Amino acid sequence: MSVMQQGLVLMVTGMAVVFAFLVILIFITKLLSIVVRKYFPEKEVLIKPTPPAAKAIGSAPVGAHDGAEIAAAIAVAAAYAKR
Amino acid sequence: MSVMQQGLVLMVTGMAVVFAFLVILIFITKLLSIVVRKYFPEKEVLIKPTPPAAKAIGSAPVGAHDGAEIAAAIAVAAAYAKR
Amino acid sequence: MSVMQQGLVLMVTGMAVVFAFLVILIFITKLLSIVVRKYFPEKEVLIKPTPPAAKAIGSAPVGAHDGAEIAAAIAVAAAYAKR
Amino acid sequence: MDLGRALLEFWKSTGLVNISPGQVVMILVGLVLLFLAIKKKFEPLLLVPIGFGAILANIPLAFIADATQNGFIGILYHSGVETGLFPLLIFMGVGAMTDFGPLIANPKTLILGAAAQFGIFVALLGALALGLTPWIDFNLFDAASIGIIGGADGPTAIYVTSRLAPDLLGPIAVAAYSYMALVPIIQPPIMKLFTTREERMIKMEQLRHVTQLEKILFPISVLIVCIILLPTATPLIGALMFGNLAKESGVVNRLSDTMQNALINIVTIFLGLSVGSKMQADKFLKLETLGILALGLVAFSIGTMTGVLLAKLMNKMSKSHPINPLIGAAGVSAVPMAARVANKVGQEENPHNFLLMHAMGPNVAGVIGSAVAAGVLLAIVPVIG
Amino acid sequence: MDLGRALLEFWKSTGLVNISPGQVVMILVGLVLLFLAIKKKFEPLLLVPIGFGAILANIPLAFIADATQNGFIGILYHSGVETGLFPLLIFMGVGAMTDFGPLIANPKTLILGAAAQFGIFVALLGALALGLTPWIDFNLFDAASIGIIGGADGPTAIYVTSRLAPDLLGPIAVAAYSYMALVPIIQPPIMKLFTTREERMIKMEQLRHVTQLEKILFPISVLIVCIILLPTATPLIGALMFGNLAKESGVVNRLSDTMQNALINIVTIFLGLSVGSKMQADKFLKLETLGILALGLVAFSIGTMTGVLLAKLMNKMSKSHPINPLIGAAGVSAVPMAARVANKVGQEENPHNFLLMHAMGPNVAGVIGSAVAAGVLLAIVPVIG
Amino acid sequence: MDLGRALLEFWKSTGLVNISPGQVVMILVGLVLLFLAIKKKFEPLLLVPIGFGAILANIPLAFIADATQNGFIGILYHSGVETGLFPLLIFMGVGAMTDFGPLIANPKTLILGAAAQFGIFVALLGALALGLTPWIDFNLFDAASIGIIGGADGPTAIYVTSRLAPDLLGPIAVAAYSYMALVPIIQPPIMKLFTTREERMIKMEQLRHVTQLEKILFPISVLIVCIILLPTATPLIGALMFGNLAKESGVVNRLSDTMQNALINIVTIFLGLSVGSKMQADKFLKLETLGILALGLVAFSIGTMTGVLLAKLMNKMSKSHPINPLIGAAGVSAVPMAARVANKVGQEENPHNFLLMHAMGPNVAGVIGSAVAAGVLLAIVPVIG
Ligand code: NA
Ligand code: NA
Ligand code: NA
Repeated sequence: MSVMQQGLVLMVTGMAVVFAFLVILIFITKLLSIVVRKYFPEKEVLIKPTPPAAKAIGSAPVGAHDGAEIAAAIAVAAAYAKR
Repeated sequence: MSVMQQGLVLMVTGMAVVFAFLVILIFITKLLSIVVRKYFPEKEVLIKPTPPAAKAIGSAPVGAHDGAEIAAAIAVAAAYAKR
Repeated sequence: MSVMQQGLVLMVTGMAVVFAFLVILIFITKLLSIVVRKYFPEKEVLIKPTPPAAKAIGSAPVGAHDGAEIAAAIAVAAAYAKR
Repeated sequence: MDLGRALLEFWKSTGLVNISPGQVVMILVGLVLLFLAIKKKFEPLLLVPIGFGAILANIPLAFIADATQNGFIGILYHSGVETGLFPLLIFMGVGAMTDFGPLIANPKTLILGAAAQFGIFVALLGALALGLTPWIDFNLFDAASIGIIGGADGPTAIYVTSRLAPDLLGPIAVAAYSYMALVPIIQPPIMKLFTTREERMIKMEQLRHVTQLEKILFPISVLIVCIILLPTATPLIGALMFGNLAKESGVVNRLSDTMQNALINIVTIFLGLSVGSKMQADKFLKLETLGILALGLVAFSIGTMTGVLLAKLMNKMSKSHPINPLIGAAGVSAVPMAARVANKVGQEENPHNFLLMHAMGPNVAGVIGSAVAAGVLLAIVPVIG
Repeated sequence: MDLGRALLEFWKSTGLVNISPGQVVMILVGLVLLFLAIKKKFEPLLLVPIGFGAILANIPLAFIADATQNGFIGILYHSGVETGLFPLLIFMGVGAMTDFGPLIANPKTLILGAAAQFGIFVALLGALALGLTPWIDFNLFDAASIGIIGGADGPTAIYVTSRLAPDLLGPIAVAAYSYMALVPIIQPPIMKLFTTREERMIKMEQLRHVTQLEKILFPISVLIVCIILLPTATPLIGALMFGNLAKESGVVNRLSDTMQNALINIVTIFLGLSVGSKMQADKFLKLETLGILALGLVAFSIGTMTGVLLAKLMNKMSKSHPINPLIGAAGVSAVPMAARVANKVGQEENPHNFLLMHAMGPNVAGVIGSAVAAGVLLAIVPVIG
Repeated sequence: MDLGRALLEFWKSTGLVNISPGQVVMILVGLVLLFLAIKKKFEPLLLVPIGFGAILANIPLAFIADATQNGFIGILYHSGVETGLFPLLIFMGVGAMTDFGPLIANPKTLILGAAAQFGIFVALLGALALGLTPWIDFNLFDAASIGIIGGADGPTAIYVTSRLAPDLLGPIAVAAYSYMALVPIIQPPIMKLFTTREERMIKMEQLRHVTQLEKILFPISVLIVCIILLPTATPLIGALMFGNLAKESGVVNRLSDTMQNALINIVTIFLGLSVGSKMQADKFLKLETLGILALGLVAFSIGTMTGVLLAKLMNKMSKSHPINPLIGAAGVSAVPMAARVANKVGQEENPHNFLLMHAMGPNVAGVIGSAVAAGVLLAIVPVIG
């Protein structure tokens, strides 16, 4: 068999396996999602709020320095200082 | 000598050495502490106060944002920014 | 030839090469600077201001907690928190 | 010995006397790579070390790339690239930085990561054809390694080549990384050629929220499928999924952080220098290199095309969930540039169309797809070659 | 070769055809370890890499754990575990993270770190006894390595086993780390069995402030005692004390930070994968493994018991400075879980009793104690074995 | 075997019985190094690992420095120092931390980095002279390695010595790092001896702003000059300039950060322990070591002197741009201590004179200068030696 035939065979086998693999993965992923969402729903979605900083940078809000946010800033800064 | 006898010998020797080692260490540590505290007392104990953050997180104090603490927070933050 | 002669030869060759290398480097560096500053001048010098923190540490300014600086501190702190 | 002889010896040891024209060319090539990296910002994390490595490897008498002379890049190459260790550690870090969320939310985009691997096999065939000419000598092992450039994934290309055709590692790695850097230039014309303006304007539905448990189970599932179907791909897929599991599990953040930072950075430096050091004049300046570069470009282009075409077909077949065919191009991998390119080309038609997240699905699917293709080549080529 | 043969070759290279029942079992064991690590939070920093390594090592045809085939975990194992390098680097990082302050403030708790090593030698005897049966074949080297599981200290166990019985490294490391993870389950019943309610409620005096100079001189002193008395323990004690001195000296913070973070994290990843890779079916699924797991549990339990009993005795003998016997259990090491367990069991009786700092003393003493026991085994076993 | 024999075996394995007087001396030397590092703050980043390595290497029966026995520092030494890998990785990190701006702003200070290398060759001659005595046996390879101590640059000294005279690595590395640490004590008297009070008070013009493009092109230019003129220096210069280009290019900050932190810290720990481990009693406590220490001091002193004298001459010759001769002393390298010393000695005469930035020019030039001198030695010594 010529080397080009070998190459063609490789191409057909290769693409077949790649497609087979990823198609199987589609089904498994879908199945997984169904099972997880049905039997193990997330109790409470973890809210990751945009950090106030992101806002603060853009708009430099006049009223931003209420106690809580400052406390948070100090807390974070101190947490990093302790590392 | 049987293998079990070897094991017993190992046990006795081992526990003896472990105890001897750590008892010696007790005496040395005590001696060390006495010498250090007598002849090389710490001039000034480095006060590492609980970071205000620790408090702040819990209670979000209304009056927390006096100049000094804010300055400190900015300073720490900036110090980390420079790294 | 004696070993001391070898040493002397090494000294003369070595210092000659070191000086030659660094003198060439002087000319190349100068040439480079001239070419760069003439043909590729920097559009705008990147200003890296002294971080406000540096000031703050020293003087703990009473008026330091205006909105912008606090926002900056929170921003920096938050940026590090996200790492 | 007198001063005259010492100066003569010194003169005989200068680069001026010893450097070959080929080495000068390769040093210039290294400088061009540095220029592209620094000025044009083409994949600088890869091209800065590769370019510098190319320069260092072409210095006469310094043997920096020669492990037998304790040349330091030679040692790095020998211990990390020949063994396949560095590409797998990179893959671990990539896994720890990858979010498979978009893929889990829209799993059918996985198939786009399959379609875009077609370029691999076209380039493989092309290499075999070139090998039939009297001027170039490529066997099946070489051809498979050249084809994998079309995977658009540096570590996969290096891993496969280190196993099948280590002699070609220099040009193949350089081609793989260069074309990955050139994705913003190579892909858009092809993407536009095979799509209509209407298709490029298609808006896609927002992706649903993916739970943490799904994200934890996904890497394990992929690994298990890979174990069952294609064990030869498990070093690559395993390293990738180990990194991803470390990230998504949320219980080993310090390990995941290290994989994403210190470890991947150190290995990137070492791998980049090592790859660059394979650009030694006597091995690089050959007709074969031109062939490899040409075939790599073919592979990228074909992969982009087949990705787009399958996405087009999928869009035609699913009226209820429209698919913008541009995201098919991201299936070649080249994470995250190819996804960004899909987004950018989309926004050229409609500035309010955000395709980035949608393109991340096929993009990371392409990484899996090319690792699977690599596994097939590693399984079959040594048997039939 | 035709397409049929290629598909046949591919089929012959799938996991489905090649996997052995033992490998399936071990992959399931790996998955269970991942479950325990991620869901139950049992020592995730160790069990995530170990579990994943166990899965990767049991994939047929992939040879990931085989250094001679350039399998990447095999390479890590060969260069870092066989040589003893990785456990010592971990110890360095542990030293840089350890505060010997509580121990210096209350040095008599050092002796609790001695008492808790009794489990090591009981397990050693048990292993020898099992070795006398016709079904299991343990010699003195094996028995010493099995005993050291009772040291409740992963790096020490790995280091000793790599020197005395490298063949048993898989089950021994797995047993050591698993029982360390299970300390919150294993220890409390034993602690309660051997203490009265009144004893568990004992409050201890607050620890005095320890000066920096004491903290600097302590690691040096321990090392010198170790040099004089037990040179075979100095690799372990030396690495631990080097890390600690780097931390306490205060002048090399960047080195100490790196030991505590990048370096220990990288080595943890590599060591975990390497240890997990020793769980290969053909070597792990043996009667010996069951014996090792059983003896490890015995060692942990006996060590906990003797620690508690000696603490009880000390409390009886020193009326002026009361000692809560629960802190004796922390002497097995398993830092810091055992100390946390002591604290938790104490708070079950009296929620206002904070034993954590008091338990840290015996806890870190246990690390020294098991390194000393390791040194004795390394010194004597090769001579008499 | 009975308990008596076991205790006897244990006794025979204690340090008390096995330690040699030489080992005791070397452990004390290690403790002195730790004292200097921690209490006196002399180069603690280097002397803490070196001192600790010296202690560990002199423990009887532990073989910590013996790679053939899997001693962990022996393994580090074998894989990182013998190969030259560690010093080059350190150089990479140094490059990433170095700002060549002051040098580019005032390039004529480069020549001060040449003048200060004279000490290298004086010490080389001195070593050859000592070699002619009947008590000491130094050949040309040894003498060149000893001379390079005068380069005042640890990694350069280690790199050259590992290539030319690996047997002398212990004393040479220790001398190099110790004198670098002692620069604040060695240099000031010499600096004052060869300068007048007026000269020390000279204020220098403020340095101009240097553009980013100049900073990017500088490392490339230095490397190209080095390739043309002195390929044997390119491993050192190449590693240094790779790190510097990574920093200045601004496009690979994550790599440059890793070079400056995790990578250089890890290698510093390993290199320090390795270097210290070469202070084994039987190899270190020899007359040769005394000779090396004495010659190292000579080299540092002569280098300081010639640096100052050339700076004096330059000041005399350039009235319009005054040069404070103190900055010539910084040409020995020992970055950044020598520059700080120049600044400090200047401020003793005039507290408002800030020489630090001006001294950084010759200081980093000294690094280049000693790498060039190293290249000359590596090129010529093997040919004529
Ligand atoms: Na791909
Ligand atoms: Na223990
Ligand atoms: Na120098």
